[in-house]
Amino acid sequence: MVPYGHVLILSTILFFMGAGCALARRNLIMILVGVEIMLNAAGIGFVGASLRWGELAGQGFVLFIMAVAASEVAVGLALIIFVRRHTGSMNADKYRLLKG
Amino acid sequence: MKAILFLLIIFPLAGATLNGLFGRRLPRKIVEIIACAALLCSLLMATAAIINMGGGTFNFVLFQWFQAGDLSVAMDIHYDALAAIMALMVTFVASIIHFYSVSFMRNDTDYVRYFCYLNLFVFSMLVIALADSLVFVYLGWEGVGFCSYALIGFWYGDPVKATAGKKAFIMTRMGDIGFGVAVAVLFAHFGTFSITHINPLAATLSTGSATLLTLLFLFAAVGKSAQLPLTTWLPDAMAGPTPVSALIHAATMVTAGVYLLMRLFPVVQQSPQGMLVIAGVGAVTAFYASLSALAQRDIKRVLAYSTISQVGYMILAVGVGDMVGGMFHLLSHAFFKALLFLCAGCVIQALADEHDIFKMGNLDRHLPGVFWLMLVGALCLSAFPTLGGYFSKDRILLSTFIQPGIAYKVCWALGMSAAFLTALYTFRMFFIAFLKRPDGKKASEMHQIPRFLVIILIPLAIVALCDGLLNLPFGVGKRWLGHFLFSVPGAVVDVRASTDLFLGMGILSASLSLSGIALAWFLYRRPQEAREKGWRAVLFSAFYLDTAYRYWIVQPYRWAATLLWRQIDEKHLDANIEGFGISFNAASLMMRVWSTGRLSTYLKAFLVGLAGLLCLLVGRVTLW
Amino acid sequence: MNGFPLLTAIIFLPLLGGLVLLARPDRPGFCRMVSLGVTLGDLALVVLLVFLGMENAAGQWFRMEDYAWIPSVGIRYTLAADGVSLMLLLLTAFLGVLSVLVSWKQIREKVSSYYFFLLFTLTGILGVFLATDLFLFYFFWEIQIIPMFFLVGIWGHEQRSRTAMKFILFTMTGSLFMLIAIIGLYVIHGRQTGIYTFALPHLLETSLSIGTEGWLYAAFMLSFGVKIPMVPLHTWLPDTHTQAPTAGSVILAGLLLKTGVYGIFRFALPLFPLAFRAFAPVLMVLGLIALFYASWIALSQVDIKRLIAYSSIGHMGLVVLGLAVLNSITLSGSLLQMINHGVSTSALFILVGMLNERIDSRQFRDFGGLWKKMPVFSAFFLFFSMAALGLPGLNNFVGEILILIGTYRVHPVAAVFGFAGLLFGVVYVLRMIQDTIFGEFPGEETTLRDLEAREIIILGTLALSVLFLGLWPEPVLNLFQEPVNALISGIS
Amino acid sequence: MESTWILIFPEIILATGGLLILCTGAFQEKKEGQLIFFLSLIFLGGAIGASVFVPLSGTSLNGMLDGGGYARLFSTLIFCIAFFCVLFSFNYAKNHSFDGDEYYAILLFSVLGMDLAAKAAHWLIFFLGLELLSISLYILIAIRRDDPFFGEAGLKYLITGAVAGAFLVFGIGLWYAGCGSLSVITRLSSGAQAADIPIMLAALALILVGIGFKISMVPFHLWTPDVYQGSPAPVTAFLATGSKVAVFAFLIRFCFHMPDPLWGPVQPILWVLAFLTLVAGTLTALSQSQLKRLLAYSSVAQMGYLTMTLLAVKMESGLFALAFYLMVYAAMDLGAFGIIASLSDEREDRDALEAYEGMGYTHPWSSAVLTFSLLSLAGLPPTAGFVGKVILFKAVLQAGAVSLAIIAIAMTVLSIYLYMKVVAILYMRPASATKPAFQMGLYEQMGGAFILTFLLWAGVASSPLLKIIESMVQMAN
Repeated sequence: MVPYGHVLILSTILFFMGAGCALARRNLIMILVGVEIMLNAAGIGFVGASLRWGELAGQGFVLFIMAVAASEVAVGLALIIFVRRHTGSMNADKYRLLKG
Repeated sequence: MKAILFLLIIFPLAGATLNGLFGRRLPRKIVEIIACAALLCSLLMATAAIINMGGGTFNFVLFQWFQAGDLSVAMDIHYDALAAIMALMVTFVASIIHFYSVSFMRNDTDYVRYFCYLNLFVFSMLVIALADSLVFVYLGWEGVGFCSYALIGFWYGDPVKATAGKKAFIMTRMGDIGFGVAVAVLFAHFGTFSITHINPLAATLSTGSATLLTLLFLFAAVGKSAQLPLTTWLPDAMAGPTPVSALIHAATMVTAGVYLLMRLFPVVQQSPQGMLVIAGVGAVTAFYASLSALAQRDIKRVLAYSTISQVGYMILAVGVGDMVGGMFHLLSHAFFKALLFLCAGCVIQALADEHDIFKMGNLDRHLPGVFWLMLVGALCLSAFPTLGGYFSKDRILLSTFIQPGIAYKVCWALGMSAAFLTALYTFRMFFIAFLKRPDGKKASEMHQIPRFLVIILIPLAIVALCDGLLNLPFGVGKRWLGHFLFSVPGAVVDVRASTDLFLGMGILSASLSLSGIALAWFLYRRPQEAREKGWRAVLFSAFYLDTAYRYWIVQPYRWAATLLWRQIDEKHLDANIEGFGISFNAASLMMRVWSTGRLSTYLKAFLVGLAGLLCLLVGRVTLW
Repeated sequence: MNGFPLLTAIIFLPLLGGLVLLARPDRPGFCRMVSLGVTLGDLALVVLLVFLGMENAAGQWFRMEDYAWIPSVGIRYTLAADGVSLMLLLLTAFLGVLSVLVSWKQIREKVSSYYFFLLFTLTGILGVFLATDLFLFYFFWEIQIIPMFFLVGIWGHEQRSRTAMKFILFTMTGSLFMLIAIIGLYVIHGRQTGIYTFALPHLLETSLSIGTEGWLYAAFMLSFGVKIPMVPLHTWLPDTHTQAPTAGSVILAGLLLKTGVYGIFRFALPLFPLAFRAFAPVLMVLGLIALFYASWIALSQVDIKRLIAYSSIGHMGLVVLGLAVLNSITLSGSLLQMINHGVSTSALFILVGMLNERIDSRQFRDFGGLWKKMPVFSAFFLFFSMAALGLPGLNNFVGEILILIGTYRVHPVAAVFGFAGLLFGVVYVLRMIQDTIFGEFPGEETTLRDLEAREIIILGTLALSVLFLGLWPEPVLNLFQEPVNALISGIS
Repeated sequence: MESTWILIFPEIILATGGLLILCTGAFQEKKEGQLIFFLSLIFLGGAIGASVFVPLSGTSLNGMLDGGGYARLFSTLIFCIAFFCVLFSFNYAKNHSFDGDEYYAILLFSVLGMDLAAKAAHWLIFFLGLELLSISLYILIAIRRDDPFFGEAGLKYLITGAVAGAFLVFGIGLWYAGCGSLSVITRLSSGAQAADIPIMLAALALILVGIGFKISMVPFHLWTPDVYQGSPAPVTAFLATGSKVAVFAFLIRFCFHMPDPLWGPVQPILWVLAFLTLVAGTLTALSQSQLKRLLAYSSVAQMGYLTMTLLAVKMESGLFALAFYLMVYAAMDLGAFGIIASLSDEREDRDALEAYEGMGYTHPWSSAVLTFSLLSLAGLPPTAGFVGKVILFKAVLQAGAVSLAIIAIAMTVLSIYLYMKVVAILYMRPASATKPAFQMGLYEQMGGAFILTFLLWAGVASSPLLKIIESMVQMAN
């Protein structure tokens, strides 16, 4: 079976890819996508860890992560639509009324 | 006796307080009566005290003033022969001047303030005369200083006069630094301020500290008595009303310095060097001032310089250890100089505030009474033989001469020439002001002055003429003063000098004064026009001493004050501190750069933060 | 020990009065009367306390009140009065009455809140003079600043809000570092003994390493030094005085400055004797510098209030000198001089305030020749100026002579400089007199009304106290004797 | 078994309350806020009562929740905060027409989330609570339909929050991988070897990013001013106080139970974070010209003080100081933002400092509350902030972080300038008639009065409160 270290490495790589996506992209949707990837990477980490310790808590945690991610995205998309109606832009950095 | 002395001091104070508090509501007459009565009463008390005690000493404590740790100061009286005479002189002259003032100030509306100050002055002067604790003396010392300040600047409307007062106060106060330090030294040595305790212990002083003390007290005296180098305030002090000049700046206050030195004579005695310095200061001042008096035009300034030089003689007397002579001269000088000033006052009022002797003339006919009185004063001042001034000055010079050492001989020479000059400038003033001159005053230009102004001077004149009897070297009442003062520590009744030296000295100084008068007659009999060129200018400005002070001390002081304020305090201290505060605002603006409002920045901050944390952890772990 | 809480009553009576005022903002007359009544009542209480103190003078402390306040942190509400605090209380209550009277006509808008802040400040100051629990002390120490901030900032002159900010920043900077020091001391003491307390008697037992003691001492002195103020921390004072309303200046010069000296005397000195001795020369030099520097600068001022402000910096320099020399004579001298300076300088500020009500200016160029127009005013002015320059028989003289003579014993040179410094004082005072009441009035020929009864009463009482302190300071000095001896025996 | 149900009684009340409000809203014909407003007040009151009276216990629900007194303090505090937020919301919500059921319901749900996060003894509960509060806050922030900033604040909070959340989750994952237990309060299990320490440290860093974002530690604070400024004042108040208290409560527990091999390396991190937060927060606030931004940065600075105190978390005095100061902080910020809410009109919040000139005379009472909140923030007596700061510095010095304490004091001086500037604007400027404002409504008056009293009472007579906290602290360990 796969040693735990590999799983960890995989999830880390995946996490930072997601983080890169979230941090580098300006498009709001893509940022959300990046966040999803990060969350899933965390999920993989949890699954691996729960295999390592031979208990189910971690896998349970993953289910909650999915649920939360879903609801977060729901609210997020709603908000994005709302703001887009006003400014007509998906570019995250266009929203600069508040600064200083 | 307690009661007498207490009343003696308290009467003038009471007068001052009464007038000060209620004077403005009282009618003029009452105010004047209060003022004069206060003086008369204390004159009464002074006489009573003398009759009661003679030359004996008497101490008592008025009340405990303050005390902290082992320092304790009381308001207490040390009455001895010296004090007795001083008190008597002060009250006598002061009461005459009070009466004089009543009619002199008849047209001044601010009489309440005037009499209030005058009474207050007499009170402080009596404190100096009688006080035992030096701190109490200091009270009187500063009190007279304040009163002279207030009275010199009495006509405050004129900034020149006000400034003169300020100058007098500051310069005398400069001397008081010496007084203060001296008091501190004495306390450090003896743990007490009382003269009665200090004088017996004076012998225990080391020469060094005795010299220090002597010089400090000398400095104090120099300030009060307008000796070199602090002479310059006295001529300006003539800005005050003439009676004030007579009382404060001729008869009493300026002699306070001398009196202080006499009071502490046992301490002074301990240091020969100190005494030499004292003598030197006295002699030089006497000479310097009489020179400066030669070229003055303002009648009062002439008298002022002569006062300086006469006080110089007294200081000299102390320096040569002849306290009796000094006191003798102090007394006679007090009388005749008061007389001279008061006469000058009459002249000035008669000529509508004219001070310049070259603008006078012809007064012998217009003011005959004043003429004769003035003549008496002038004769006394120029030490005309058989007059008090002659005997006192003669004695001082004699006891200077018999002192060993070349330095004293120099002092003596200076004193002698000063005596000659005195006669010269006195009669210069007298002749120029009073003798007939074509361009002199016409009778039409004269103003009427009340007769009382002249009459009140007569007793003074009599005393001035007769005060020689106080200490005649021979005949009736021989050395009366000396014997009276005998009980005072350090007093020498008789000058130890061989008879022929004695006679020679007498004849010499007599001839000097006579020749001075003669020269004056020769030079100034005829009408003069004022000349102020060359040496006269130098003398007129008293060797530019005042100017030098103004350029080298006053101006730099003012300039430095502004510099400190504008440059240091505001531009550097304040500005830097505030600048430091403001710099935070700049920092704040810099910090605001980070909150760009861009989401990307915020997200990147996460990554940066994470990286930072990880680095910290790695660092910490590798160390640990 | 805790009978009727007289001290507490003394402290909080003004505050209560102030709260009453807030209820009736619409009736200025009422507010004036109430605050006058309250301050008079407070004065009465203090006098009562003085008599009690006189009679049962058992040891240093006449009276103590001690309650648990925040036990979980070891904070107690401890008030104690000894001779020194007694005199300062008297001064505070006295000047409190006067500052109410002074503002009678000067303050016309927002009267109720004005008097509220005035009384609030008094409460703070009274507390400072009574607290012996360090936390409580610090509490009052900051309390007194805040109402002052409002007094200056709302009722001040042209640049009020800026100046108020400067004032609060300077004072706070100092005091916050003192706060850290206090807590540090508390923690150290707690570590050593296991008892966590702010009570002064306990903290006195703390044994400190010399380094720590130095730092703590420095923090304390920073706070007190700003308050006194010592050069070079003084730059806030002239501005604040210039901008503050008259009563503000009175409280500032008469009382706030004193809290600094009191703090040194009560806390910094006994807590850190070693550090104090070690840095005493520095303190001495600073005091002398202040004396010369401030007196010198004062000469060149064009604004009379600024001149007086600088003059009080100079006077406080002398007081600091007395503290630094640290023998029984100079200590009594310094304490007495505090009282003296409080009385005479407040009197001068009050006079200037009265002048300001008549001639709307503080500049010398608008003054002069006042003796012709306002003889009574000028007489008082001359009198208090003479007191300020230390004329014997008036109050300042006694303090100065005590300090300097006491100093000469230990440090002759310092004493000589001190005597010389007095001369600098004379110069600017005479200049002030000449430019104000002598000479000719520069403005057009207007008639200025002379002092009215209220003002004469104010100045008269001040004049009487000046004379009293000058001619018979004995009782006051007796009050100081016990605490001073206790302090000296405590630190040696 | 039923004892455990009793333990989560407050949570149950809140959950049912939220649902109930939604239903009432659904069945109400015309949106009429009064009833719903009162309902939410009642439920919050009930929650407060419950959390006061429910008996204390150790960790309950097999190690999910911390039923101990220390946790209970915070949840009670959170309920109170919510209560006042509702009070302050009423008029504001009416004026901006979001006084429907959704607002109050979501508010209750977010309170539930905060409460869970504060009590969580298990990472799962914490995660859920955190997400619950965040998601409801996303909505609350963007709830104004006439939002002058078009939901920008909400968007920013959402995106940053989501990313931070992701960091947190991954961190939790690593933590779990490291120590094999999702419980926060268990010591390092025997199963973990030293080899796992690096993993756990990495996890720690990630978790700190996630938590640091919520309590806006520097450098994760950049969102704070924008969101505070952009969101409706009552929500800002809620956000600034409730979420911070909740997350901080959890952070305290986390640090308190942190195993020593980790606590060692964590201290310098906390030191640096506290330093950065203090300095950056105070400095940046100095030059702000808008009150809400200014207060935002000041709250960052306040978090700095608290973070600094975390260094003493292993000591009773530390726990004590943290609890008390969090209460005081909540009161102060509630007061400030609440007053802003009560002074704001239909168009936009009263934000520019100029708009407050002379308010001391036109609106004496609101300015009084604001002033006292500011004085308390500056830590001046006789307010609660002063006592709070003293206790806090005491703890820090006991922990031996002298240098940090001195820096903090220096920053306090600056902050005094900051707050006094606002006070000066309130009282030392002529009243500017440009922006007429409402007088306070009844409910705001009640809230304001209570906060004012609390600030003063805790400033001079706080010993009863402190006694309670002390006892709770002793129970905590």
